Amino acid sequence: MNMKKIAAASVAALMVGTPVLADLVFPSLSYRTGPYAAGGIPYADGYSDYFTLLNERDGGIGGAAIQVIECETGYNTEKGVECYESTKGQGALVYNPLSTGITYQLIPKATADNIPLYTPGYGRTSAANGKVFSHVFNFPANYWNAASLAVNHLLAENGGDLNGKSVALVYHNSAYGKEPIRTLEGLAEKHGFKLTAIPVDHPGQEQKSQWLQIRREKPDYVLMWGWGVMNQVAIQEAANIRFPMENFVGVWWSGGDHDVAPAGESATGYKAVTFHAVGSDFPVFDDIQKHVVETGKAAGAGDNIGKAIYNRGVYAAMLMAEAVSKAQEIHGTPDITAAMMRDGMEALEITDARMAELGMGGFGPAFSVSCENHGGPGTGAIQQWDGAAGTWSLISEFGGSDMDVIQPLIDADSAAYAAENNIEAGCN
Amino acid sequence: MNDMSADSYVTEDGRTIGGVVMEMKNITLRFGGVVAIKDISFDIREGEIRAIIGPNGAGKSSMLNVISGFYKPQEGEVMYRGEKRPPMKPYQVAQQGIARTFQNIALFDGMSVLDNIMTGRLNSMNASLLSQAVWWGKAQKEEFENREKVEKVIDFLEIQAIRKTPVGRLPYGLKKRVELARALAAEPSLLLLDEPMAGMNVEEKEDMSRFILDVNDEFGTTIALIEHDMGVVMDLSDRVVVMDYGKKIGDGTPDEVRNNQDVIDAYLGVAHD
Amino acid sequence: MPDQLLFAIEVTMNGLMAGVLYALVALGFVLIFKASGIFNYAQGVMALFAAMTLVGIQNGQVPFAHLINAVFGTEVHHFGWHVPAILAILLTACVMVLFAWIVERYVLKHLVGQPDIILFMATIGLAYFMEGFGDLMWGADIKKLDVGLPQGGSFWLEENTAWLGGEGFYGFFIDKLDMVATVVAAILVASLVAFSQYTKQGRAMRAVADDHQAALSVGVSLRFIWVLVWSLAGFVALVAGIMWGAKSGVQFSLSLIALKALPVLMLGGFTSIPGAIVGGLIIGVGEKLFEFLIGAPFLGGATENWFAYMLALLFLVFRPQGLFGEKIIERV
Amino acid sequence: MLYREAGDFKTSYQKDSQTFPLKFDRMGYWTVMVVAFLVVPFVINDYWANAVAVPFLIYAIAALGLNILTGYAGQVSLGTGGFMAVGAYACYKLMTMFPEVSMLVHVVLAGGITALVGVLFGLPSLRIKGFYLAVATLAAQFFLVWLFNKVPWFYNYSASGQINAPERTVFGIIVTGPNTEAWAKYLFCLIFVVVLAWIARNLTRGMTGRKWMAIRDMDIAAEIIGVNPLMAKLTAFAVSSFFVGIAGALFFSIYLGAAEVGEAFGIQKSFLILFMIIIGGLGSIFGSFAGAAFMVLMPVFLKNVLVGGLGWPTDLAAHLEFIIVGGLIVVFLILEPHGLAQLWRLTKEKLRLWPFPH
Repeated sequence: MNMKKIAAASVAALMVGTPVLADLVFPSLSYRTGPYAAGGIPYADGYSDYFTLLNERDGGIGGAAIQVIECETGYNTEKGVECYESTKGQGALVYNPLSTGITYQLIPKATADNIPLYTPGYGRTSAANGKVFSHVFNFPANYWNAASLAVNHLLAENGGDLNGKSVALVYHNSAYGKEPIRTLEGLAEKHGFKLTAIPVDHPGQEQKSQWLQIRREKPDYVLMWGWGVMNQVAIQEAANIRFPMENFVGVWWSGGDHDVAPAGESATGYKAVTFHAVGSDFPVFDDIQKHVVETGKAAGAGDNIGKAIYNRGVYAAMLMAEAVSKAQEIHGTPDITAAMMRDGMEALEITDARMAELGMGGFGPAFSVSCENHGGPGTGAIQQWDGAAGTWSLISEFGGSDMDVIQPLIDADSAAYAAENNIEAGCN
Repeated sequence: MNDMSADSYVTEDGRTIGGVVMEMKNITLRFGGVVAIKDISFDIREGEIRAIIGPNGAGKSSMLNVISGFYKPQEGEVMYRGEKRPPMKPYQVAQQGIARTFQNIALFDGMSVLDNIMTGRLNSMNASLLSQAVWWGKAQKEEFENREKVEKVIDFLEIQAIRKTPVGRLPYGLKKRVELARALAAEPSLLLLDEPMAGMNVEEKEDMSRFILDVNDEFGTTIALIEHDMGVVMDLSDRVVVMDYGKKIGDGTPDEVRNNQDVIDAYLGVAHD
Repeated sequence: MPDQLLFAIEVTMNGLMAGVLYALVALGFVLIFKASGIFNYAQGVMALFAAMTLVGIQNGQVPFAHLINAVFGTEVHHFGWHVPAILAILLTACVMVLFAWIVERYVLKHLVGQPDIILFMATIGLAYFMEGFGDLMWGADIKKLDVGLPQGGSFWLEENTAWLGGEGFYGFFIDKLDMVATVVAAILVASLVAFSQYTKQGRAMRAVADDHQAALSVGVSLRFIWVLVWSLAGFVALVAGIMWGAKSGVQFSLSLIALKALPVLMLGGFTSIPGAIVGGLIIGVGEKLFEFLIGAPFLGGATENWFAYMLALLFLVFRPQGLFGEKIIERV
Repeated sequence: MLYREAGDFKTSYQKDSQTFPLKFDRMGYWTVMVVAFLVVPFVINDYWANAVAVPFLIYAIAALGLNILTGYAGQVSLGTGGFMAVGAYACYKLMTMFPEVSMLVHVVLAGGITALVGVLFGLPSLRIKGFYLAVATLAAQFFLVWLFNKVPWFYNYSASGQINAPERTVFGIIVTGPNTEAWAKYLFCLIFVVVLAWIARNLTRGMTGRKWMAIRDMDIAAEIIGVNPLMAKLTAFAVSSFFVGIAGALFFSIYLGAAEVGEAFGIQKSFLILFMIIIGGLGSIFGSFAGAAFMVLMPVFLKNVLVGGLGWPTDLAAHLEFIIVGGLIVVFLILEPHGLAQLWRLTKEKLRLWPFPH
């Protein structure tokens, strides 16, 4: 009955190209289609362009060529499974699944397959605890850092005192959106501000109720954990009710150029937390322009360079390339395996000098990874939008987050995961 | 009602007609402001063939629907086997042994002829869902026992050849016959036939008349039928109710009815005042 | 007046405005269902496609640029011109007519007389097709839609109503875009009604809606009517796409607005244009008031989606024929 | 004349009501069974299990469930995603509350719990019909998703609301969690599919199925001949939800291993499964399989051809996938409006006559 179909599919599966095993294989689980395509396209372009740059300019990493296998997920977990399964046999070194659902799904699976996961600024926050999550890395910062960074910014604006202030959190009513709530509750208690959580259902095309509520309750600040169309609509609605944009702070996934652009100049002043620099004023982008875009090897149309989310893709690729170097150094071979890659990631050390060498001086923080801490330093800065110029600019230094509040939450959540899955925590 | 057996008699052709099975008492049925049936009373006796006739729109089908429990009359009572029938859902009426056919064939088009007729047996099948799910024990036993009964009906109505055909593909005349089969499969004590011969040619009508008489004769089934063809009605039925504009204008043996002035007027189209 | 009451009024007014936007989407469904009994699953995708086409034409995007570049290794993206909004809207309307013609010619014509479920399924295929086709033609990234519609709250209204309440009341908030949408919807409905009442084609359309067979027997061309209603539905989709897209930009999620129209259809009935409008208003006000009074304070918010359906469901349990349907007399 | 029925006479009612009346079909069926149980488990790898076989089998169960409700009993439902969520969350709660109990029990119980919820949401079907009912079931869909997202008890108070399937076993064999072997996943799902398909077949060929179909084809006539509409519709909702609940439990625990209600069990899932049964064939068990195969395998197949085989950019391939799937649906409809199952039947009828066309 169904066997005919399966037989047909098997013919197709046989047509999948056999990989060149010597290559360093980086699967890119991208989403250039579906409800979140607007954010997925620049990220995938950045991730892929940086690796292309290394191939073109340096001949790969440590002499080994890089192969990026792109696989379209459409932000859909089931397609993510297919992508994972179809690429893992091709020598994949590390997965950057780029979706909360796929990340959660892959955490146990990739761990069992001995392949590391890299989820910078997304995924499961408590994976920062490397003692429980041996194969998951989310440096340099996670959602709970972001919540703390946003509150730190508010503290700085108010001379260190938020007592009696009110803060509203507008969030995507999903696992992703709910992430910061516990941290913010802890911070609210510590600093004496009042927190109101306002959920927005997917997709978030209609947010009149939520913004009327904000207009009624007049919080001093609004934080946002939005994604997809929810961002554009929220920023537009905030402008509509004349909420002061400088008091509106989004997480980094609500801080893309495409999120603010549709609202035009009325979005000017909107802020977002970021864990890397903005703009295209770095030598690395000149190199990408020269070696990748102009040679026609760019993943996209080449018009995303310098955009916030593109930069994030480049940054993630850079950190992974550095981890490869580290792994090559540790194991003394250019052709590393996924297991070696994990060691490289755990021993990763990023210095300011190295960043400058890469043409990315000041692009992100200097930090080092350890088994205890897969989450990096948790530092970040605040970026602000200028609608007239159409650019983001950093308005603060990269600062740290409140680990006194965050660390206990990480410990508790990872302990719960360890208990549920019989994982013995520890470093080997 | 009174003692039923007291009223029983034997017809010319030797069938025994018993006491009153069903009695309609002062039935009035309205749809909004429209009165479909107005204060009608009549009875149906055990073993007889009772016809309801009248021009289009006289309320005949509505009356059958009242008997089926599908329409709830605003006034009046339905007496069944001497007792007043409480308000009932149509499926409960069916469980009392009343089966019927419909004016505009109401077969289940997506099912085969066999399955359609098998639905007639559903009131006598009660295997649990679990038993049916595993097709074991009672469910299987019941299925085959009832299948045997259905095969008898199929033989009786001479539709063996189309057993597995989806009913949607059958010609009109055969559909009518399958519908009769479905009603017969229920082994009803009262069979309601709504225009069983509508749209048939003479040959088909003859066949159908023969089946109706045979059913009545062989199984002793009480039959109430609606029919337009006066000739057929007068030949088939023991007693006839005549309706016009929701009112009863005549009730009696075919001969009595034939000579009733009101009935003649109604059929000849004398203007109502 | 106490502020709480003023807020409730404000929520109600905004609910009405949101309801108009829902009704705009529902209208497209009603047009097609009424004339052909087809539940057009592709209506949401049509709105997306229309909005994409509008932006594409306006900005002089080269259709299928990505595909062309991938196949021929070229680097084409834009024609380099900019089409005025009105002209772009007209051109898009023409594209939607062309689309309607293609749908009739290559899909519906072959399915005449099939059961409703089959036609419904055809529109599923259509939705898939258009989703891929639209993205292939214009790209999947988000696009800013700017046809010069005003945005933002009405300051005039705010300033002139602020005195009604106390310290915490800023005056009523109403989005100017919503007001425009209301006016446009009113004009749209009025012209649709006028069209169906006073033109030959409109009367033919109504005839088909009333009785297929009878209309055919007096010489109405069913195929023409289908092209006509699909064109009209395409135009309604364009209007809905503009109104929704102006706020959020044009992107995939625009196709999901169809979900907002379903409870409206349940309430108003699939065949009634006034039903779509009134149903939209009831849903809009109902869900916003519920969120304001119960959802946000007691249930943690985000109740609008399910409440809209629950409201419609409760309503149907008590009135299965919908808002404007006749009471059904069942016959056998 | 390979495919023939001549000379295949039935001498008992038992034989006459069997599932595959033709000898050739019976042989085909047993061949498939032998291959599925005795060959595939030995050759299956992670890719085939996780990307092809397991999702296909699980969707086939969901499609069977919805087909019982919609195809057989005529009650259109768009709440399938919500009911799958009930199965998934019930399974998750059971797994974490009673870790020692066999997964087999958890999955079946999850189905049972879903059946109860299904009956509850089936009550409005007494008064609401057709497309109106379809939209009414959306109320269940949105409410259930909201509920599982809102109430922390359902996801054991985890920080983000994601649920994870811990490692559980059946007779000592690991069937959930990351260390599950491909064949174990596959066989576990296969057993459910075979048993449930057999149950579906039994119910639909017996009196319950006739009552469902009677309600579907003409509800008024069905009631007049003695079908209790309440019971018929509610049993359809219960059995259908039982199937769908099991599909949801397997979907979460065996297939994904982690799930978030809005993403995994959203409205898109309800539509997807409805498409499966319409495309496969309403009121057909084979159709449920064919539809699931089409909707699950076709995109994977196209992706492999377009990206893996032809080397197209992934986004172009994704767009083309939509165009091709949509186009195929329309073409199939024009060729054969009653779904893949009917197409299959007609092909068989042609084969029966071949090489003599008349």
